[in-house]
Amino acid sequence: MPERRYFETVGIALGEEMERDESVFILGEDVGLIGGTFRATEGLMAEYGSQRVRDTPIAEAAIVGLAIGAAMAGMRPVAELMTLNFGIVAMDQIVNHASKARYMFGGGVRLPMVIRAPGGGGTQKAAQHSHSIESWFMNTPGIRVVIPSTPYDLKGLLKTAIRSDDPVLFIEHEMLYNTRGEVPDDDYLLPFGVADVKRPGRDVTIVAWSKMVHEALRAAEMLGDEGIEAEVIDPRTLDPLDIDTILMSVARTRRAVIAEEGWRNVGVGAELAARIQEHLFYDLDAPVQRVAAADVPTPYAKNLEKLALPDARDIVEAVLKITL
Amino acid sequence: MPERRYFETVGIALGEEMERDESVFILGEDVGLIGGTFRATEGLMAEYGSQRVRDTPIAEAAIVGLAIGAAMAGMRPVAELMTLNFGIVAMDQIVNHASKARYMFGGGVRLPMVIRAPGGGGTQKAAQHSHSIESWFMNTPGIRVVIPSTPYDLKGLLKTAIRSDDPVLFIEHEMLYNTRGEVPDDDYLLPFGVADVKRPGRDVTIVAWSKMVHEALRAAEMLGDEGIEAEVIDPRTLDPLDIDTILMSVARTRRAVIAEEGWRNVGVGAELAARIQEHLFYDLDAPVQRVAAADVPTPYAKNLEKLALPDARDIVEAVLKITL
Amino acid sequence: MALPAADQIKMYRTMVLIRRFEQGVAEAYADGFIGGFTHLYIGQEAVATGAILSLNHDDYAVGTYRVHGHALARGTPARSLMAELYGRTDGVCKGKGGSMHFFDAEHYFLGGYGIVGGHLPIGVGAALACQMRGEDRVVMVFFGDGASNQGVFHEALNMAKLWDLPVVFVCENNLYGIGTDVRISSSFDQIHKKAQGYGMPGHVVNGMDVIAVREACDEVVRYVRHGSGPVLLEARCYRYQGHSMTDAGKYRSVAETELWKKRDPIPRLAKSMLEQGTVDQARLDAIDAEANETVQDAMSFAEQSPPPSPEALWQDVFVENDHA
Amino acid sequence: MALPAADQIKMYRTMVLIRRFEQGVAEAYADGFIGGFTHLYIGQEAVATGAILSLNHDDYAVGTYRVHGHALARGTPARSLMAELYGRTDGVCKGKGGSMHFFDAEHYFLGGYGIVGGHLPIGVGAALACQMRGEDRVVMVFFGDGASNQGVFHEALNMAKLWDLPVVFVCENNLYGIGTDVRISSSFDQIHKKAQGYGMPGHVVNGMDVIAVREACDEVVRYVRHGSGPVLLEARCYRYQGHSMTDAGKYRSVAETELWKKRDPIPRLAKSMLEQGTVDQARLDAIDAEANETVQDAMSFAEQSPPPSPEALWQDVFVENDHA
Ligand SMILES: Cc1ncc(C[n+]2csc(CCOP(=O)(O)OP(=O)(O)O)c2C)c(N)n1
Ligand SMILES: Cc1ncc(C[n+]2csc(CCOP(=O)(O)OP(=O)(O)O)c2C)c(N)n1
Ligand SMILES: [Mg+2]
Ligand SMILES: [Mg+2]
Repeated sequence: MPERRYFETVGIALGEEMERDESVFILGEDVGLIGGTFRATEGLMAEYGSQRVRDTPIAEAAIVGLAIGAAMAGMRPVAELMTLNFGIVAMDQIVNHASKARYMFGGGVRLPMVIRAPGGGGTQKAAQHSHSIESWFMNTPGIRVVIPSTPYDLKGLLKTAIRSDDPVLFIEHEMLYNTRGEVPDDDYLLPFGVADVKRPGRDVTIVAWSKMVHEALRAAEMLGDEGIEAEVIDPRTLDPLDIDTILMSVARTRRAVIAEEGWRNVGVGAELAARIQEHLFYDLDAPVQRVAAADVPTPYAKNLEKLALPDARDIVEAVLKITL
Repeated sequence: MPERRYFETVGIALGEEMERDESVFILGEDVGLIGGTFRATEGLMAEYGSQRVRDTPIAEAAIVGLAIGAAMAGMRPVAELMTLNFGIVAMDQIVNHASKARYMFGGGVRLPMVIRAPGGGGTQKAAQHSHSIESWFMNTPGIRVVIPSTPYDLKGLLKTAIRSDDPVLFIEHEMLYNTRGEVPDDDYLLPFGVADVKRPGRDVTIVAWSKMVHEALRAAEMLGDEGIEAEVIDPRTLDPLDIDTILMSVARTRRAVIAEEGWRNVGVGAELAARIQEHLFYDLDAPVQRVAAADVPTPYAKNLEKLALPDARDIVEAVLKITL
Repeated sequence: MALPAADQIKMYRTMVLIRRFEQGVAEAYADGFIGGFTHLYIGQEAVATGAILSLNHDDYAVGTYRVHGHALARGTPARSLMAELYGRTDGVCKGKGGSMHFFDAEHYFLGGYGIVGGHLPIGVGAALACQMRGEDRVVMVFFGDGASNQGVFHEALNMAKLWDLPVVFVCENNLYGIGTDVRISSSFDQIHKKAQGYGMPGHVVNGMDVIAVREACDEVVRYVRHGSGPVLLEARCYRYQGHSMTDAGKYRSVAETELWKKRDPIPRLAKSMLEQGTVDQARLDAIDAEANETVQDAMSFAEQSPPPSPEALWQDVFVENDHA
Repeated sequence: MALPAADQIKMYRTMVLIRRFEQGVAEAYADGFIGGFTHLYIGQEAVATGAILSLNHDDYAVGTYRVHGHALARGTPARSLMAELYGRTDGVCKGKGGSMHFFDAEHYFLGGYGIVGGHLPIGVGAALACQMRGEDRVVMVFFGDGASNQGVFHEALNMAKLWDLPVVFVCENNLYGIGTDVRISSSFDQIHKKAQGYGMPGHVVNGMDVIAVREACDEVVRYVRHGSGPVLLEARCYRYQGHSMTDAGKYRSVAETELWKKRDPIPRLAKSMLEQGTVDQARLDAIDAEANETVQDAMSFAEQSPPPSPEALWQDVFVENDHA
C-alpha cells in the first residue's frame, strides 16, 4: 500500500470524488491557483478547471452560504474554510442554516455538502488561530462532525462525507498534514459512527481524536513500559458518535481517560465523561479523567503554548492517577 | 420591597448605572425609540438621549465590535443582541475578539463591556430563534457568562456586570420577562461566582439556571408531595462557576440532576456531570442525571416543541430514576 | 406594450389571495391557532406578485421570514401554507417550520429564513449551481431594507457579480426594519445604488404598483437569464400592519400609514383594469369571493389536519437518520 | 506647500527602521527565534509611515496581523516589538500575542488582529467613544484589499458614516490577499469608490510614495477631525515578500514584483530629499546605520529577555482573575 501524507490524501479523495461525480465542486480561499494554504487541493484546479475548483473572496459566511444554496439546488459542494478559526465568522451559516434547514423545512430538502476546515494549535499561531471547537458543532444537531487522525481514515471518511446527503463538518488538523500513513489506492469508504480501536489494551481506555490520537498512542507506549496496557479508541466521527465501542471498552477496562485538544470546560470530554458515568456507574473503578487544553486563550510564547495544550505526558499523568 | 417584572428590572439596573457613570451607554437594534423588543430598555432613550441609547442597524457583528472598541477606549458599553440567536452572527466578535483581546494583548487592555441577549425557546419561534447556547460561551475562556433566573438576581448581577472590567455575556430568558419578583430599590450588587440555593433539600441536588430554575422548583414541589426533598441550586453565573456550592450539596444529597434548556449533547450539564463524578466519585449513590433539550433543531409545532424542550416533569422523572 | 389581460388578472388574483390569506392568518393567530413569530405581508403584495410572476415556473425564489406572500405567488397551495402555520402534519414543512420557514421544492421555492440577511448567500449558491450546470434558470432573492446593512448582503452581492451569477436581488424597502426607520439604519438610503460598489446594475421601482414591478422584473429577469450577471432591484413599499403580530407599529405616524394606504396596489390595479375594460366589477368581485373561499377552505383544512406525531420530533434531522 | 524637512527626514527614518526591522525579523525567524504566522511589511512602508505620521500622538491606530510597521511608526520601541516576536516577557504583550497581536496602549495603538476584517468595527467603536466624549481624536484603521470583501467591512463603513464618526479607513491595496489577486476576489476593484455606497468620500493614493500618502492623510485627517465624518482612503502598494514567512509568493510573476520594486518608497524619498538638498548622502547613511543598530540592539535585547513564567499561562484572562 502506498504511503501518503495526510494533506495529499485530502486531494486524492477530492479528486476521486470529482472524477466520479460531476456535481462535486470545491470552493474556498486560495483553494485553486495556489492549491490551498496547506496544499490539500494542489493540482485540482489544473485538472478540473476554475469552475469546479473555485477561488473565493475572503468571506466565510458567504462561502458556507453559497455551499448551502448550491447543495439545495442539487450540487455537492465541498467548501474549504482556510482554517476552522474562520469558521467562527461563518457560525450563523453553519449552525443556523446548514444544520437546521432540513429539519425546519420538514425534510423537504437535502444538503449534500461538506465544510472542510483545518483546526488545532501547536505552532504558535496564538489566540485567534488555534481553535479546537468541535464541541460546539457536536452540540448542534443537524451537522455531522468528522475528525480523522490518519491519512487512511481521512480518505475513507472524506469520500463518505462527500457522498453523504447531509451537511458534514470535516475537521483536519494543521499539525497532521505532514504525517504519513498507508492509504490504499482503492475507492474505499469508511462509515460514520464507527470508532476505531487504534491500540488494544486491557487496563484503561483512552478516547482521543484528531492529533490527540497520536499523543494517546505515545502515552500508551510510555505506559506500556510501566506495565499498563492502554486501549486507544478513536471515534473518528463525533456526530454520529459510536458510544457503544467506547462503553464496551470501558466496561472491560473499568477506567477511562478522554484526551482532547480543545478547552476542558464544556469540551467533548465532558460529554463522554458524563455518558460513561451514566452508563457504567457501577462498573467504573475510578472517575473518568479528562485531559484537555488549559482554559485560557492560546498564548503565543512557545513555552506557554506547550503548557496550554495537552500532550502525551498529560495523558500518562491522568492514567497514572487512576491506575496506581 | 416592590414587585418588579424581570423585563422592567433590566431597565432599572441600566438606568441606575447610566445615572452613576457617564461612560455607560447602550447600543443595539430597536433599543431606543421603541424601547427594546422585550421592553427592557423602555424609557431610557427619553431619559438619556439618543447618544447614550443608540439604535443601530441590523449588523450584530459590528454592534459587538463597536462595543469592544468603545470599551478599549474607556467607555462601558452595554450592547444588546435582540436575541442570543443573532449573537451567532456575531460569534467571531464575541469569541475571537471580546474574549481574547485582554489575554493576547498581555493584559494591556481592559474590556468593560456587557452583551445582553435574550435566549431560550418555548413560544414556537422554531429552529432559528430558540437557542440556549450558553455552553459555547462557557467553553470559551475570557468572557463571563451570567444567566439570572429572577428579577432580584437580574438587577444585582446586571449592575455587577456593568461595573466589571471584563467582557460579560448576560443572557436573559424570553419567557421570564413577564415574571415578577421582589426587587429592592437599593443599589445592591451580586457577586459573580456565587450560586444561590433556591430551595434547600436533603435527598437530591438539582442544578438549574435561567428558566429551568422555575421548572426545577416546580419539580421540587411535586417531588415534595412524594416525600422527596430536592435542593435546587442556581449557579447564576456559569463563568465563573461556583462549583463548590454544588459539590457541597451533592456530597450531602449523594444524588444530582442537572437541568438545562440547551441541547444535551455537550451541554453545560455534561460539564457539571463530569466534574461532579470527578470530585465525588465515591460519594455518589447514583449516576448524575441530565435533563436537557432533545438533540434536534427546535420544531415549530406546539406539541413537538413541548416534547423537545425540558420541563418540570422531565426533572421529576430524572430524580425518580435515581431516588427510587 | 401593455401586459396581456390574462397576466393582469392573474396578478390581481394573486394579490387578492395574499391579502385575504394574511387576513385569515391574523384571525387564526388571534384565535390561538398560530404561534411564534408571524409577519404579515399586507401592503407589499405588489412586490412578491409582480416579481415572482415574472419568473418561469422552474426558476428559484428565496425569501425571508415575511414570506407568506412569496410562497403563494410561487404557487404553493394555501392549504399547505395554512396547515404549516397551524403546525400540522399537512403543512408544507410538516408543521416544523411555521410562519418563517416555508419551503416548497415542488414550486422551486427555496425557503423562508429567520435570520436577517442569512439567506442571501444561499440564493447566490443556488444561482451558482444553475450556472455551473449551464441551465438558464434565474434565482430571485427577496430581502428587506434592514437586511441591506448586514455583512452578508455585501458578501453575497460581491460574489454574485464576481461570477456573474443569475441572481435578481429584490430589496423590499418598506422603510422600516421593525421600528427602525431606514434613514437611521443606513448611512445611504438609496439602496439600489449600493449595487454600484459591485459593478452591478441597480434600479428602483414603485413597489405599490404591481404593473411597474412586473415590467421592471420582466426586463431584469431577461437580462439576468441572458447571462449578463446579477441585478439589484429596490422596490419601495410599505407594510400596513406592525412588524409581526405582536407589534402595534406605534413608531409610525397615522398620517404616514394612511398616506401609504392610499397607494394600495390592489384597488390601483382594479381601477386600471376597469378603466381599460380588461375586467368588469363582477369579475373582480368573483376573484375576491374565490380568494375568500380559498382561505376559508385552507383554514378548515388546517384545523382538521392532525398535529405531528411524537415520532416526528426525531425525524428529518438527517437524511440518514440514526438518532439513537 | 512642501512638507517641512524635519518631517521628511522623520518619515525616511521611520521607513528605513521598518525595512531593517523586517529584515531582522526574517533572519530571526529563519534562526528559529520567531514562530507562528509572521507577515512582513517590506514594500509597504510608505503607507504606515505616511499615514500614521499624520496623526497626533494621542489619536488611535488599529491594524491587522501585518502590523510591525504600524507599531513602529506609532512609536513603540523596536525592543518591545522584537521581544514580543521572540515570545518573551519584555514583549509589548508579554510574549502572549506574537507577530499578529501587537498592542500598545501607551502609544494609542489598539492592536493587531488576526481575523481578516474583524478589527474594523473595533476601530469604529473607539471612534464612537471619542465622539461621545467630545474629544477631537481620530481613529485610523488599516486593512487590506482582501478584507474589503468581508461583511464587517460593510457594517463598519455604514455605522461610521451613519454617525459621522472620526475614522480614517486606510485600505492597503497590495493587490493580493495571500495568493488571490484582487481582481478575482472583488467584483469591483476600485476599493475607494465603495465609499459611495455609504455616502462617504473615498480617495486613492500612490502607496509607494510616502509624501503623497502623507499629504493625502494630512488632509483626510483634518477633515475627519473637524467632524465631517469618516473617509475611505485606498493606498495602492505592494508587498515584496510572500504573504507570510512560509509563503514563497509564487503566484506573482517575477516581472510584476520587479516592476513594483522599482517603485520602492525608500530610495524614492532619498532621491527627492537629495535633489532638494534636504539631506546629503552621509545623513542618509547615518540614518540607515542607526536603524541597523536599533534592530541589532532589539534582537539582542529580545534574545536576553526571559520567556514568560509558567504562572503567566493563567494570568490576563480576566482583570478580576479568579481561575481556580
Ligand atoms: C440577524 C438577525 N438580527 C435581528 C433579527 C430580528 N429581526 C427580525 S426582522 C427584523 C427587521 C428586518 O427588517 P427588514 O430587513 O427591513 O425586513 P422587513 O421586516 O421590513 O420585511 C429584525 C431586526 C433577526 N431575525 N436576525
Ligand atoms: C476571517 C479570516 N479569513 C481568512 C484568514 C486567512 N488570511 C490571513 S491573511 C489573508 C489575506 C488577507 O488579504 P488582505 O486583506 O489583502 O491583506 P494583506 O495580507 O494583503 O495585507 C487571509 C485570507 C483570516 N486570517 N481571517
Ligand atoms: Mg423593512
Ligand atoms: Mg492584500
